[in-house]
Amino acid sequence: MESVKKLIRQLEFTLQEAVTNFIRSGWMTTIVITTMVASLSVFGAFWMLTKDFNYLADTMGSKLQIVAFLKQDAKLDKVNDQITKVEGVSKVDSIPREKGWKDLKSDLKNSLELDNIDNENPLPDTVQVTIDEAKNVEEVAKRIKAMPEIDEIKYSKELADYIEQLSKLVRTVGIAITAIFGLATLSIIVNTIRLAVNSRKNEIEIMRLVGATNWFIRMPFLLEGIFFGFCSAVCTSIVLVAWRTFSTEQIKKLFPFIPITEEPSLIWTVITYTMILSIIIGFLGSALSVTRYLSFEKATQEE
Amino acid sequence: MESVKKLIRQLEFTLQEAVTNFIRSGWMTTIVITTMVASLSVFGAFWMLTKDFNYLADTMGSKLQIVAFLKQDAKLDKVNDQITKVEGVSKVDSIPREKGWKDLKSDLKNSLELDNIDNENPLPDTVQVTIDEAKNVEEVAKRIKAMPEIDEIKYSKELADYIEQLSKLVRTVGIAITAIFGLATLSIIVNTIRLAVNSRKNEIEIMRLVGATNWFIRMPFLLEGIFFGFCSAVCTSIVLVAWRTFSTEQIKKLFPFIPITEEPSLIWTVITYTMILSIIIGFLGSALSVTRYLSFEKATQEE
Amino acid sequence: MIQLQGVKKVYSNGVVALNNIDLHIKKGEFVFLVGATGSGKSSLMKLLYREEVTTTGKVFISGISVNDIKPSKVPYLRQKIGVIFQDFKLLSMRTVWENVAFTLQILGTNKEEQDRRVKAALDLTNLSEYAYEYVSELSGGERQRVAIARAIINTPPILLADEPTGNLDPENSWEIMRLLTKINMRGTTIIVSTHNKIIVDNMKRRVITMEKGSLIQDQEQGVYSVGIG
Amino acid sequence: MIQLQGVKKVYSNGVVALNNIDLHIKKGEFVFLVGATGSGKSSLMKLLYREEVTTTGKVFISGISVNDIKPSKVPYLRQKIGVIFQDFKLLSMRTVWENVAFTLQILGTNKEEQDRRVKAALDLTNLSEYAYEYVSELSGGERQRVAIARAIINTPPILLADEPTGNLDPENSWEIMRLLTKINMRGTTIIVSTHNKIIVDNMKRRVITMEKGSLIQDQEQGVYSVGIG
Ligand SMILES: Nc1ncnc2c1ncn2[C@@H]1O[C@H](COP(=O)(O)OP(=O)(O)OP(=O)(O)O)[C@@H](O)[C@H]1O
Ligand SMILES: Nc1ncnc2c1ncn2[C@@H]1O[C@H](COP(=O)(O)OP(=O)(O)OP(=O)(O)O)[C@@H](O)[C@H]1O
Ligand SMILES: [Mg+2]
Ligand SMILES: [Mg+2]
Repeated sequence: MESVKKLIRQLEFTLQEAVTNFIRSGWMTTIVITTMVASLSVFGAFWMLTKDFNYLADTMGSKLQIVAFLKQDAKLDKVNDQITKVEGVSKVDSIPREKGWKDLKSDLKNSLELDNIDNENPLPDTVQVTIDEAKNVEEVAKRIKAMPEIDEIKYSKELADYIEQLSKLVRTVGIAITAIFGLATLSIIVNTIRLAVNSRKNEIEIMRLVGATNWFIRMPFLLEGIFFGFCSAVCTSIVLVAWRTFSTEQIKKLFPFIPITEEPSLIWTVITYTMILSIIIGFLGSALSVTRYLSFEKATQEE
Repeated sequence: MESVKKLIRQLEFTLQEAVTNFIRSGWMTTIVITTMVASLSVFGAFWMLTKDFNYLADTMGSKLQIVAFLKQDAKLDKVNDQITKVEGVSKVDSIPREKGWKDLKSDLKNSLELDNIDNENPLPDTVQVTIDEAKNVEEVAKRIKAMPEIDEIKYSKELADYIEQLSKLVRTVGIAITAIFGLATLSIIVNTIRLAVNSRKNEIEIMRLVGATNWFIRMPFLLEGIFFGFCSAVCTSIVLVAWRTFSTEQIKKLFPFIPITEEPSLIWTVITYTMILSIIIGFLGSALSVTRYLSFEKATQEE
Repeated sequence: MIQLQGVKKVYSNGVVALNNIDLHIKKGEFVFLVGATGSGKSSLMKLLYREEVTTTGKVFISGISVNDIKPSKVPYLRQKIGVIFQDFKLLSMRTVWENVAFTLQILGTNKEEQDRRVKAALDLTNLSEYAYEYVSELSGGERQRVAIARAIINTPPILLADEPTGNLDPENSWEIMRLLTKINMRGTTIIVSTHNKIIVDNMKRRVITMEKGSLIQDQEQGVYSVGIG
Repeated sequence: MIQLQGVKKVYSNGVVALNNIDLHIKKGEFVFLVGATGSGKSSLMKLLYREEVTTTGKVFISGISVNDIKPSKVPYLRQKIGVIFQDFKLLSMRTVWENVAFTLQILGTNKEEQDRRVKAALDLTNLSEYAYEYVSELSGGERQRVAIARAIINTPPILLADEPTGNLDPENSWEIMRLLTKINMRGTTIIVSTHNKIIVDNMKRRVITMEKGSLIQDQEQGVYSVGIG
């Protein structure tokens, strides 16, 4: 019972210590948090950017269309329904042969001096199939082609490949750079915390000399690290939301043609992960840094 | 004469001091340089990436074409020459009406049951004009249309607008983020140096107490700052070149369709600026940090 | 209580700080450790609270070999030894009260007990009026008294005082000596290293004299005789 | 040489460290400054080398008002005052030699001169054998002697010694006193703050006694009488 009370008292002290340190070493705290916010914001911003570019590349896929020509006796409606069910298809437009012919004629008339092909409609019924993502084009094409009602299909394989590669590239580069940025962020934050802890090495040495156990010394630093992480995460979230809101608005205003991911979940995902990451880094950074000064045989040798 | 000698001796000492500090505070040096390299690399990598995306967006412009239909009596070759001279035009393909008709027929035959329009060629001579950048399309179109030999032109204004906006977006976002990243990098590095200098505040105080002038104290820190900047710049350059070489190779291998800026000047530009930036930041960071401890009235108050 | 057997301490730079020291100090003794500067007094004390370990030889405290204590158990040894460090080793960014209370906080003493004992310790060292001042704002002698207060506050079984009166005026020095005597009478084993001849000569306690790392004299009720013998 | 006129020093926490001090010390004098701990000895010295400035009153050195020196000129004042700090203020990551040579490097003294003088200073303070050791590896008394060596090396016109023998054995203390006397005879004005009754009583020099920030006694060829008067 007494030992539990003792523990509680020590914990109480720990908490108090952490808060005191946090406040007393004001500019140090400011620096650590600024650094964390700066690097986490860059990281988060880049992450969102990657997502945006992915989205952008993906939507370019939606410009991809397959044109399918029906056999003469096929039912347009039925085919339309069938194709709609194919996976990867996002939209199907039926173009009855009459409409096709009319369109073609008016199209040609616009630019060509062409009056003499007014006679017979040579076109079959047609469906225009819009694909959701570039990488699905080939598969969808194959499935449509395989339908008995379809005579022939047409699509730009080259464009499909190009767009697919672009979107793959964006994704790969995104992941690679996000990972590298992540590592850089990690190392920067850990370094900063290490320097901040270093400035208290004297204090740590004294605590050890008067009989504080390693855990007793470590705890306030760990709590402080968590505080660091939490505060940074909050600030970073604010920065990211602000940045996102602002940039989305600006893009919408300046570049009405550019599609943007509208789902609000993205920002929340990024913020959640940033929050978790931030706290873990703050915690681990402090833990590692303070441990450096707690190894017994070392402490007496280095200054 | 004697005072010049004195100055030289002091400078000698300064240099020696800087080197000594640099070596003695080994892990501190390591941390500062690691941080600088990490943040500068992120910055440099992002910079190059921006350039790449700009280039990518620009090359998409080259997919833009204007089709111009000639008046019946116009000379195809002459028109071709004229259009080639128009600014913003990167390629001109002449398509004589015979070839156009043949192409169209074979094209149509492929998919349509169409045998009865074999009779008369309704097409005019045509030139296909490839544009260098999306933003030039409209201007070029206007110039071509104005030519007396040209009857009609055709191009996708919508696509042109889309690509132009995309490339503008990439550029704007690039500049914005590069600037923000730059600020973040700056603040991170300055913070780190500040923490590193802080760990020597005791030393600075003692120097002041025994009569060292501010410049005498400051000089070794400044030199050290320049060293920091230089070493970081060199490491960052290595990282960037390695990253660039590797990523270019990988992209070429994995995504043969994706165009990459091949000009080697890009990496050198980035490295040069990084180098200059790094040294300036190292220098200023140290200068500002040490000055913090040199203001007379303050030093006695804070600990 | 404290026993040194054939202790030799060579620092990493080759300096032989202690050489073949055999020493036995019984529980409840009051011992002066004297000797010229650099004769090894602080080094000997550092061995006891294990800031340093012997190069050869053994150090026992209450029968336990200090060298063989696991690193993680060292804090518990130190909690039983109050040390007045020669260079004070105070937390300069904290108040006097916080510095003194620190040892109790480590032990998890309850708040009332803490307050009571800190107050008492500050009273004993004439520091009551400085309780809420930062250590960085104190004079040399005041700092030394804070170091003393911190060392005695949890009435440890062993008290090591390394030059505890170097920055004190005679009156304060005597007061501290009276204080140490009182603590000693309650059973604490005390080792005081000092250069203060007047105090050593007047206290009439056991005096251990060191010279260049060797123990050259060990007198009951001795006198300060450095550089004479 | 040194003159204080109606000096009052109140620290930011409200402590009145010095109160209405008038003092005149002539060039070449050797003065002991005594008083209980916290009586204001160090504070008085800090005013002279301008680590602190007076709250009211003026301090003159060689006729120049110390308070009115521009911050950028303070280093030149300090170059003319050798100070033995109560807490040494040594660069602990540097060797003894580097610490002592530092004051000369500031002045841009040439290499041979530097070596010659550092060697002489280390000889005088019995530190020759420690020249290349790091200060962090020295005993308390050795550190104190490094602080003394650094302060005397460029034979400054004024030498302030704040408790210079607190960590020294009597023999070393006397040696330092002899050294200070010798330096004083070459014309240096010396102020020594100390708690060492034996030394003060035997040196028969001017003794200034302080109590709670006030100057209560100023005797030619005086004795140590703190807590008695
Ligand atoms: N950490 C260290 N590394 C190397 N040498 C050391 C170290 N600490 C002390 N020494 C050397 O060991 C010798 C004994 O030092 P110690 O501190 O024990 O002396 P001391 O008797 O306490 O002297 P003082 O009265 O001056 O405090 C000295 O010569 C000193 O230079
Ligand atoms: N920086 C400071 N801030 C606030 N108060 C201070 C500061 N320095 C000293 N004091 C207070 O001023 C008074 C005089 O201090 P001072 O250091 O001058 O005493 P001293 O005579 O040197 O004592 P000692 O013999 O103990 O060194 C003390 O009560 C001290 O607490
Ligand atoms: Mg000692
Ligand atoms: Mg003092």
